[in-house]
Amino acid sequence: MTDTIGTATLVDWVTRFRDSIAENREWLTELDSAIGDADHGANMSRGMTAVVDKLASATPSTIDELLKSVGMTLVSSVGGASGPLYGTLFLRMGVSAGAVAELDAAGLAAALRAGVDGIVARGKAEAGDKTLIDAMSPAVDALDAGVSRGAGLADATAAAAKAAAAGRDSTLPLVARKGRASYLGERSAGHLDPGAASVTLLFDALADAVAGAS
Amino acid sequence: MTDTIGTATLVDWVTRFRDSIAENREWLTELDSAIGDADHGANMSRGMTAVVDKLASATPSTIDELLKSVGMTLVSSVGGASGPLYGTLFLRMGVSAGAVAELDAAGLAAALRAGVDGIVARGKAEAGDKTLIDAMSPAVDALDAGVSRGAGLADATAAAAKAAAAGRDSTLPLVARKGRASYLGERSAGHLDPGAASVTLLFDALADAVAGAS
Amino acid sequence: MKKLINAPEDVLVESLRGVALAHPELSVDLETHVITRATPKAQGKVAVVSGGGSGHEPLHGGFVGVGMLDAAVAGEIFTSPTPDRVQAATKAVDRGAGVLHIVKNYTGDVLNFEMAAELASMEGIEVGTVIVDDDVAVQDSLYTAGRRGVGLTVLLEKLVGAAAEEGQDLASVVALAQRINGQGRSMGMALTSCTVPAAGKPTFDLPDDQMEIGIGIHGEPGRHREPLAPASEIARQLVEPIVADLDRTGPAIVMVNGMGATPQIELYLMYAEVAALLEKAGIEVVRSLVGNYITSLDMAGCSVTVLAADDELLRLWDAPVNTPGLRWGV
Amino acid sequence: MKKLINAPEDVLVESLRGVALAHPELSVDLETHVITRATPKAQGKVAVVSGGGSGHEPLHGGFVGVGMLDAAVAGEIFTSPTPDRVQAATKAVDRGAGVLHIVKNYTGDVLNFEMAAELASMEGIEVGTVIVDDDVAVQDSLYTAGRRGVGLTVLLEKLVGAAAEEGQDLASVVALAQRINGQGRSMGMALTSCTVPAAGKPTFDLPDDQMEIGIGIHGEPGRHREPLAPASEIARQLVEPIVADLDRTGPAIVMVNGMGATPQIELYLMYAEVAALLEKAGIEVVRSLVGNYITSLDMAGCSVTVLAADDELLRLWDAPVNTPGLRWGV
Ligand SMILES: Nc1ncnc2c1ncn2[C@@H]1O[C@H](COP(=O)(O)OP(=O)(O)O)[C@@H](O)[C@H]1O
Ligand SMILES: Nc1ncnc2c1ncn2[C@@H]1O[C@H](COP(=O)(O)OP(=O)(O)O)[C@@H](O)[C@H]1O
Ligand SMILES: [Mg+2]
Ligand SMILES: [Mg+2]
Ligand SMILES: [Mg+2]
Ligand SMILES: [Mg+2]
Repeated sequence: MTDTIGTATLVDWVTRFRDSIAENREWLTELDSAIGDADHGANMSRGMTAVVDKLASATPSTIDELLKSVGMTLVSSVGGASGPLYGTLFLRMGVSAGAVAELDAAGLAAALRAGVDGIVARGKAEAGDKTLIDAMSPAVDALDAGVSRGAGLADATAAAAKAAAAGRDSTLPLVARKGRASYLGERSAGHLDPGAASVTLLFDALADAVAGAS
Repeated sequence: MTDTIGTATLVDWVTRFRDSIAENREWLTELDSAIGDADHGANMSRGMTAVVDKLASATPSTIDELLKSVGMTLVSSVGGASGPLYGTLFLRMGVSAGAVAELDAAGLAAALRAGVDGIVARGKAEAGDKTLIDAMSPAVDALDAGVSRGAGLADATAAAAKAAAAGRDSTLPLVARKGRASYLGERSAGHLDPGAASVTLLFDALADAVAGAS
Repeated sequence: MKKLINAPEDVLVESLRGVALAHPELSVDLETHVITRATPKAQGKVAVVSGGGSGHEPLHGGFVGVGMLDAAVAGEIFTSPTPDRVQAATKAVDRGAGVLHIVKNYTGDVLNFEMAAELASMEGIEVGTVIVDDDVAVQDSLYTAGRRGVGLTVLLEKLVGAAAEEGQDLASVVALAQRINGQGRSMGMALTSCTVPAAGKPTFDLPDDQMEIGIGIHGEPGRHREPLAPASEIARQLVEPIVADLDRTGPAIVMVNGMGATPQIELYLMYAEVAALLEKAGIEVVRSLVGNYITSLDMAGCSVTVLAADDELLRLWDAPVNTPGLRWGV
Repeated sequence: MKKLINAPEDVLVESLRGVALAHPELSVDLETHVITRATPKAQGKVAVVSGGGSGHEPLHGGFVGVGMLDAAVAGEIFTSPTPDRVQAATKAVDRGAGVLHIVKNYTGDVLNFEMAAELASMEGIEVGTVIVDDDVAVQDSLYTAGRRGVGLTVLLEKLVGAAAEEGQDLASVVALAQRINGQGRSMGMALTSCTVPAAGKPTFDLPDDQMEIGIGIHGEPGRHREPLAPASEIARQLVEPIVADLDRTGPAIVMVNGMGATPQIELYLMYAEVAALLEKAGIEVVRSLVGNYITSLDMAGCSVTVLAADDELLRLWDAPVNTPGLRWGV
């Protein structure tokens, strides 16, 4: 068995992510109620439902088409801040991956790195601004580190998921400087960032999909 | 000491009534909340404050002028249903009493009878409609009865106050047919009528003023 | 009590002060609480006066202006104004052709306007009166106070105001008003009570899972209480009694009115439900109003008003109106 | 949750259906949630498009019509619409002279409109953008998301709409919009939270004796919480930061806006307080709006907006406008 993932695993990933978002919808909404506008659960749920429905009606056969379809669907169904940001993640991943049928660990890491760079280019958030970047960046760093030390996909994505969770938790004490929570000033401290929370679900789903495929 | 009341006792009456309304304002408001619009306390309090202020600035020397001043002040300061009705009571009392300096028990009873008739003419309520008439009529009946049996003013007005309270209590089970409470239909049963409640305060104040003068 | 106020007893006059500042086209008398047009209508035209308790804004003060009211008399909150003030307003706007009093059918309003009309006649002013009683939530009977005047008042003030503006005489204006009252019906409901400032707490308690059907505009409890229901069911409970009592088909002017604390997004949603039900009942909505027109302080809820329309009413409806609360064609 | 709705997920489209039924002068696309004028403006004129999350009605859909917006794009409740829909609206109303996007400064709105503008340029439509950021409750900084766009959006849409209607070109309209944004400021407060239908409960808890100062329009908590205060004190807390930040005297257009559940009687009272404070600060209110213009679902509270005015702005303000939410001179 070669250590790569194909479109089936990617479909499994986004499907698991959809289910996990649905399960954690209330939690995301509550986090967004505390320092935002109480819609992050609804937004992500609407988006991921649309993504999975779209893929069910037409599953692209190459990695880039599939990721771009996910990205476009998110962009055109979510709205809010998370729509363009999550959408950009997948769109850029697709561009990075290219018209291939499979991705190895390095390819996946490169694609996610391109995605995160895309989010930063759009949203201009830096580490410590209390946004989804604070979970996303450490996760992709962990993935890169895994690839560097020659870890397999399963190990590397599990490490990424762990790093995402730690990154999410690191947002707790932060004072937000980007997104809606920034309007709260000091009052934003003491709450987890909702976007960072949904990002952990994204990496958990990735690790689970990879583990399930191997 | 002759058994009559003069303008001083009447001023004492309305002053006591004002104080009693102020003390019981919350109660009247609560009664009116249950089956009306929560303003009977405020209405009567606004009106009686205006009445006493008016009399302080210019105390008429005859009974009829004094009662008409009370009536006019109520009409022009209360509004709502109670304004024209309480106003009519005093206006008609004034007309009945005439330009005298004192009223005996029979004169007072006749004046109040004229007042009640005026209220009925304006408001068209009958006994049992769950309005202030249900306290007012028995009170005036009791006063008449006292006069017939030759009771003194103190006795007769005390009896009137008692009858008013009984009349007020009789409104509890009634289904309202007049006033705002009538919109509630069957739901108006089980509540005291606010107007009947304020009428008991009126007759209590009268009895107290008469007792205080004697 | 959570309100943007200073002292409860100053709410009315302080709010009127704001109206005066915001609307130079109106004259606001802070003593008598009478709002008139800054520029009176031409001599020889019928004047239209309405009024009642405050707390229903924009009714009535927000409807003073060309094509609608000449004066509005603002009583204390939920309390009819006194006769002397109604009389003062009547006298101020009479242009020699008589004055129509538009009175909502509440004992207090009826009695105070009645006394005011007596005072006005004593001064030689001809007064006609229409008592609006459109609320089908209330059982009508010779032996009761009868139906309440609610939403139809808004439509009637607009239509009758237009007739007066175009120069119809007092008898015609009164007849028109009676006709409109005869062919319009309303019904309301509440999701929450309202809080009268002087009372300081909600007029009634309404549990989180309950609503009141057949509510008036003074925070009076409704005809009955029942579990919260979807908008479609609420619409049915409001429209059915209206349709049954109105007993007409054909064109209609329809209002879906907010009670004060209900957002527009909900009112438009209700309007869609109401329009669909009316269509099924053979009533065609040819003109509509959706918004807060006759409110009940901070009550959440809505009311529906249906007025059977004809060419004359539509012409009057479309005539220019220029008031803070209703404005078109100007 | 007490609302006049059916299912939370259907609120937006069911409400839009009501808008469509109530306003034949508008075209409402129930798929894309885009509201346009039924009769487009003349070829060769700049079109004005705005949009954002729903729940702020009448903003933006209620401001579509002659003299104001050409299209409004309604996102889900409190959620910016997606780029494809903004792009669809932009394409639908472009009359060959370019399109102005009026965007309230929220990350979501900015990003989605940015993507939409990219899409539109790819199709050869010239798009200009103004980002409204008038909320002085938020500390501005290069390193943050900056100030929110709130009440000034209403005034800006009116003024810029008038400029586009009279035929100014895109560059002038954009410049005007920037200028207006530079000289207007707002500040809001809440007495209660609001309830997003999909969330089913209030976004934040606010005890009976507390209020939030510096609130936005999405039920975000404000800058700080403090004990309830009289209207005069609330007015001071809203006006002072505006005046300090605006740092101007002279004529101004002023809005006292209700957050959705606050009755008019309170808004006018607040307006009187606000106008008095502004006068003391050397700001003369020459035009005003008092009412619900940019709301936050069923939130109780208000906001104040002050826009320094000059002859050009007053001319544009007084120009005819004919929309469901704002209408005069027509
Ligand atoms: N500039 C930004 N860069 C990166 N992430 C951001 C930025 N602004 C907001 N976010 C993320 O978006 C999340 C909120 O998403 P969501 O609630 O769906 O959108 P909205 O804030 O428009 O309601 C925040 O928790 C944060 O993680
Ligand atoms: N037609 C009537 N005849 C006699 N009394 C009446 C009539 N209608 C109402 N009332 C009395 O008026 C009282 C209400 O007064 P108030 O609350 O001050 O006025 P409103 O009903 O206008 O708010 C009722 O409790 C009732 O006793
Ligand atoms: Mg959010
Ligand atoms: Mg009452
Ligand atoms: Mg009353
Ligand atoms: Mg949002």
